[in-house]
Amino acid sequence: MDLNELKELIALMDDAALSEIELEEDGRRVCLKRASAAPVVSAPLVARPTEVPEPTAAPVSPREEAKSAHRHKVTSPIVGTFYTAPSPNTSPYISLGDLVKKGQVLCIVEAMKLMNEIESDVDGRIVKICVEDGAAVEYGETLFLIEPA
Amino acid sequence: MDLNELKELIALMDDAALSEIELEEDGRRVCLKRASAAPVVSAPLVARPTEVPEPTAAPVSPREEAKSAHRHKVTSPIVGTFYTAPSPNTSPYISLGDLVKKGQVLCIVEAMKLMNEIESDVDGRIVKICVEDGAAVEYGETLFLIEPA
Amino acid sequence: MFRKILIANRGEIAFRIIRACRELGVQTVAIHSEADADSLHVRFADESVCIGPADPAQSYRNIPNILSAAEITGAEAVHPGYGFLAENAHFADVCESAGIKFIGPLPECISAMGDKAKARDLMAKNGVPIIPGSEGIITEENEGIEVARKIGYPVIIKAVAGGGGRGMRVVHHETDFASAFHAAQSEAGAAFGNDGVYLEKFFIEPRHIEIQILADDKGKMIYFPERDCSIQRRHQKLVEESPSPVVDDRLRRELGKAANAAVTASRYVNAGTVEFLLDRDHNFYFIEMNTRIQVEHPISECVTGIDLVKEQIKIAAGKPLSIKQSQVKLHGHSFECRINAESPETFRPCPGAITAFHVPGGPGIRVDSASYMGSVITPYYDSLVAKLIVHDQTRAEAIAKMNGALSEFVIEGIETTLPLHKKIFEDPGFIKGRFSTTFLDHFLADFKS
Amino acid sequence: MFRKILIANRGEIAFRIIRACRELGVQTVAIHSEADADSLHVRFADESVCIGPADPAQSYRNIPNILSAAEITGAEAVHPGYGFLAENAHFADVCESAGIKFIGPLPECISAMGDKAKARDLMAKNGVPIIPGSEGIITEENEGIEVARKIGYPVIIKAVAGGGGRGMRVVHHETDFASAFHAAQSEAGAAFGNDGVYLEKFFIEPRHIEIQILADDKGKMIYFPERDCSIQRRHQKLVEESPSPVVDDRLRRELGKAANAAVTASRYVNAGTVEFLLDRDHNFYFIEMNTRIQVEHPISECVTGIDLVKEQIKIAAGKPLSIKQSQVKLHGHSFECRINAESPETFRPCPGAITAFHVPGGPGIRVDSASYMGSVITPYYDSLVAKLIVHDQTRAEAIAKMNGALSEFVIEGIETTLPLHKKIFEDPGFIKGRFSTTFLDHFLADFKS
Repeated sequence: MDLNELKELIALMDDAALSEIELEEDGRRVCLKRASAAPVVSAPLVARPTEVPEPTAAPVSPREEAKSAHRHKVTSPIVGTFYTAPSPNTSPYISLGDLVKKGQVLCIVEAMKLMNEIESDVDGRIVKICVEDGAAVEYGETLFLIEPA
Repeated sequence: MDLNELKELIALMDDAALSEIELEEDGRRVCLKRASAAPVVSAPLVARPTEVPEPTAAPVSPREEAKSAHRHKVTSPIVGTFYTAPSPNTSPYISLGDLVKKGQVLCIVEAMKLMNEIESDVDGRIVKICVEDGAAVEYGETLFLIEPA
Repeated sequence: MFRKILIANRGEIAFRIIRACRELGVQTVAIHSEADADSLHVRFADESVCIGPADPAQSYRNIPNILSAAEITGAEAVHPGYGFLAENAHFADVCESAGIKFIGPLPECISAMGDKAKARDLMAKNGVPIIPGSEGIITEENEGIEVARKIGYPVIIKAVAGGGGRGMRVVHHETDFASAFHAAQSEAGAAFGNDGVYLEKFFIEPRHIEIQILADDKGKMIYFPERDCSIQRRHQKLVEESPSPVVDDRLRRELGKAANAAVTASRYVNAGTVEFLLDRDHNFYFIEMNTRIQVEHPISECVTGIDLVKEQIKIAAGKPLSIKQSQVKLHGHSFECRINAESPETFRPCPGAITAFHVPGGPGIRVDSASYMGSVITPYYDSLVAKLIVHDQTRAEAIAKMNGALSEFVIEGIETTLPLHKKIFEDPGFIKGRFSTTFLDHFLADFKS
Repeated sequence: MFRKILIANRGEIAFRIIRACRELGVQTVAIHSEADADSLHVRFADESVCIGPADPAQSYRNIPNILSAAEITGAEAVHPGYGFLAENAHFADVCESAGIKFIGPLPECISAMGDKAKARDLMAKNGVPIIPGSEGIITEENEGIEVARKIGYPVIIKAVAGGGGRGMRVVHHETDFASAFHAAQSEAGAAFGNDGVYLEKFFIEPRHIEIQILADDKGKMIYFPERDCSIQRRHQKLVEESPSPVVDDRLRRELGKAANAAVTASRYVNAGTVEFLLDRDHNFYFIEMNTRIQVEHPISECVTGIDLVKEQIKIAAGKPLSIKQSQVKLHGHSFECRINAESPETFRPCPGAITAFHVPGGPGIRVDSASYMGSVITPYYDSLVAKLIVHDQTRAEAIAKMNGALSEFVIEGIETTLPLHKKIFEDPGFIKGRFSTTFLDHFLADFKS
C-alpha cells in the first residue's frame, strides 16, 4: 500500500466522518484511527466571554502575525507590582525599541516590599511593553515581547 | 478491496445508522468504525443495560430482516393483562401462522375487570405472538406481528 | 406501610415522591407517556408502565390506563403529585373503588373544596374569615351602595359570568358608585349576554399567604409556618418564601387557627394548603383550599425539617401523625425559585434539549429537578425545569445565598427564567420584603425596558 | 468585617469559602496554579491571581507569591482552607507580619499542636485523657513489665524511630512480654539503627471520634456534637457521620468538656477539631488537635444548622461568638461520603476528564464539589471529586437517603469510589453502627473478592 492509497483512505475517513478504518488483505494490514474529533464536554461550564487576542493598534497583516510568533516573551516569575524604573525619580530601565542584552535588567517586580529585578533572557529588541507601570502582575504574565537579534 | 467497495460499505453504514462494520472473507478483512455521531450527552444519564434488539429464535438472514420491516405491528391501545383466549377453558382466538382478516379479534386485554377485545387492523398472516398469555402489557406494546396479505 | 406505590405524575414531583418512597422502603411504579420514556422518574422507579401517547389527556389524565397500571403491577396506593389528576375527585373515587389507596383527602372533600362558592360558604359558617361581599347578584344600585357601605370602600363590582376584566369596576368612593355600577352592568350584558354583577371588597396590594397543614385520619392536625407566594404573574407563582417578611408570631398563630378551622370544617385528611389573602392592615381572608401537595412545599420542609411527602404517605397508610404542633418549629428562612423553560421577558414556553446543566451546591442549597444534560423539555407538559430552594438563618442571608446559587446555575440550550429570578433577588423592594401580588407586574414593566 | 479575603486553596474547599464570603458580603480573591485556570473557584471568585505552575510547592505552597497576591489585590485576610498551608505556622506568622489576618489560630498555637508529643503533654497537664503509656524510652524489660501492669494489657511496643510496623509488637499477656520486648528492640535496631522502644496501651477495634469546636478571641467557646470518622483506610477518611452511633448524651458532654479543656489549654481561637480514640468501653483518649477547617465539617453544619466557615470568618474579624452552647442542638443524623477519583479496589488515583456529571438532589442532600462536566481531575492535587452529604431525622433514614443519592450520582470518564461507598452503605455491620477503624480493612478484603 503506497502513500497515495493511504491518503485516499484518510480522505475517505474525513468524508465519511469515520473514527477508524482497518483493512487486511494479502497479508497486508492497515489501521487508521482518529480520536473523537471534538469531545463536546470540553466546553467550559459557563459561557465565558471568548478570549479574543489582545487587539493591537492596527490590524495585523498575516506577515506580521507570522513574525509575532517568533517574538520572545519575558514573563513574570513572581506575583507582584510591575515597575519600569528602579525608583519614581529615575528613568525607566528600557524603552520601546531598545536593543537589550541577555542578562540586562528590564524592570522590577515588587513583591512583599522586595524589589525583584527581571532580566532579559535573550538578546534582541523590545517590541512591546505589555504591562503598565505600577500594575499588578500574575505568575507567568507576559511583561515584554522581544524580537531576538 | 477497492475504494468503491469501501464507499458502498460506508453508505450502508449511514443507511443503517451503524457505528461499526467488520467483514472477513477469503482472507480479506475490513473494519470501519465511527465514533458515536450523537453528542456524548444524548446518551442516557446513567449507563443502562444496552437495549439489544429482541432476540428471535434463529439468527435472521439479511433477507428475512428486510422482510420484517414490512411486518405489521398490532400494539396494545390500553394497559392491562393480555389473554389469548376469551376464558381459561376456551381455545385461543388465533394461533401462530393463522390467516386473519381485518376486524377479527386476536386477543383480549383485561383492564379494570373489563375484557377489551383487540382486533386486527389488517388482513394477513400471524407471524409472531409477542406476549405470553397472562402477561401485563403497556400502552403501545407490540402484541402481534402480521405479514400483510 | 404500603409495599408498593404508583406515582400518577411525571417530572420533578414524581422524582420527589420516588425519593420519599425509597427512604420509606416502599417500592415505586412510574407511569409515563411515550414522550417521557427517558425521564428520570422512569429511570429511578423500581418499575414503569407506559400509559399513553404524549397528549396528557390520553396519558397522565387517562384514568383507566393508570388504574390498570396499578393493577398489573400490584400497587397498593397511588400518589397523584400536583396537577393532572391530583384534585380530581372522580379519580380519587375510582381508586378507592378499585381498592387502591388514593394518597390525599377523601373524594367528597376534594369535591367540596373544588367548588369555590361552596368552600367559601363552608368556611364562613365555620368562622374562617372570607372576603366580604354581596350575597349573590345585586340588581339595584341602592342595594349595592348599602352593601358597599357595610364592607367599606374600595369595592370591586364583578360580572357573575365574567372574566378578562370585562364587567369589572373598582370603586373608591360612594360618589362614583352609581355610574360604575351601571357601566359594569351594561358591559357585562354586552360581553356575556348576562348583566348580573356582584360586589366584593377590593384590596390594594394584597399578599398571597398560605398555610400548609397535615391532618391524619384520627382527627389530629398540625399547621406549618406560612408561605408568602405574592411574587406571581397571572396566578403563576415564581418565587415563594417562608416565613413571610410581614407575618409575626401572633398573626402566624391566628392564621394557623383559621387553617385548623378549615381542616375541621372540611374533615380534611392528608396534606393540604389553605390560601389566604392578606391586606395591608394584616387582616386575612380565605381564598381557597388546595387538596394536594404543592410545588412550593420544599420551603416548608426547609424551615421545619419535616418531610411532607413522607408524612403524606404515612398518613395514607393509616399511621397517626407523630408530630405535635409544639414540635413544628420555625428555623431560619427559605426561598424557592421556579426555574421555568420560558422566555424571561415574554414568558413564552421554550421547549428544547438541555445542552448544559450544572446545579449549584454547598450548604443550604436544595435542587428538585428531573432535568439533566441531554434531557428534553417537551412542549406537552409544564415548563418547570428545576426548583431552586435555599435555606439559611435569616432572610438577608437566604437572599445572599439565592443570589449566589442563581449565579452558579447553568442551563444551556433553552431559555429559562433564571435572568428574571436574578433581577428579582436584586430588587431593593423585594430585598426589603415590600411587595404584594402586584409586584411582578410593575417589575416586569421595568425588566423588559 | 473584612472587605476582601484571599483564599489560599483550590477545589471544593476554595469554592466553599467563596460561597461563605459571598453570603457575608465579602469580596474574594482566588489564587490558582497554571493547571487550575479553568477551575470553578477561579470562575466564581471576584478576582483571581495565577501564583505559579502546577507543582503545589511552587504555587499553592508558594508563600511569597501568595502574600504578593494578597498585597496586589488588597486582601485583608487569608483563608487557608485545609491542606497546603493550613497548618503551616510560618505562613500564619508571615501573614500577620504583613498585616494580613490569617483566618485560623495564632502561629504559636499551630506550632504547639503540630508537635504531637508536646501537644500530648499539654493535654495531660490540663486533664485531657491521653493514651496511657511509658514516659519516653524503655530500656529494661522489667521497667516495661511494670508500665504494662499499670496501664493494663494489651499493650503495644513501638520503636521511637519507627514506622511501617517494624519494631512494633502487640502483647496480650505478661508471659509474652519479655520475648516481644527483645524482638521489638532488635528489629528496631536493625531497621532504624536505633533500638529505642516505648510502650502504649493497645486498643482493639477503637473508633475515631472527633469534636469540632469554635472559639473566639474573647475566650468564649462552643463544641459540636461528635463526628465518627472510623471508616478510614490508612488514616484517609472515607465516610463520616454525626452523631456517632455509639455516643450518648452523657458521653457527648464528657467529650465536649475534654475538647473545651483542650481549647483552654492551647489558647485556641477559631475553628478546630480535637481528635479522640474511643475504646470499646467508651473511654476516650486525645490523639491530636487539627488547627483548621476539616473536610468533614459539613456533617456538623447539617446537624446543628451552624455555618462553620462563616463563623471562622466572623471570629477572625474579631466578632464575638454569637452562638451559646445551649443553642448548639443536635438535629437528626448526617453522613458524608468522600467521592474520590480513585479505583474503588486499588485506591490508585484516576485523574482524567469528567465526561458526565450529574449530582443527586432533593430534600436533605448537599453536594460540595468543584467538579463539572468537562472538568479535569489533574494528577497534581488530591483526588477528591465531590463530597456527598445527607441529613435526615434518624440514622436509618439518613442511610436510606445516602443509598438513594449514591445511586443517583453519575460521574463518567474517570473511576471513582462510588461503587465502594454503595457497598459500605449496604453492609449490615455498618448499618447497625458496628464498626471501628479496622472496619475498612476487613471490608476491602471482601469487596475485592
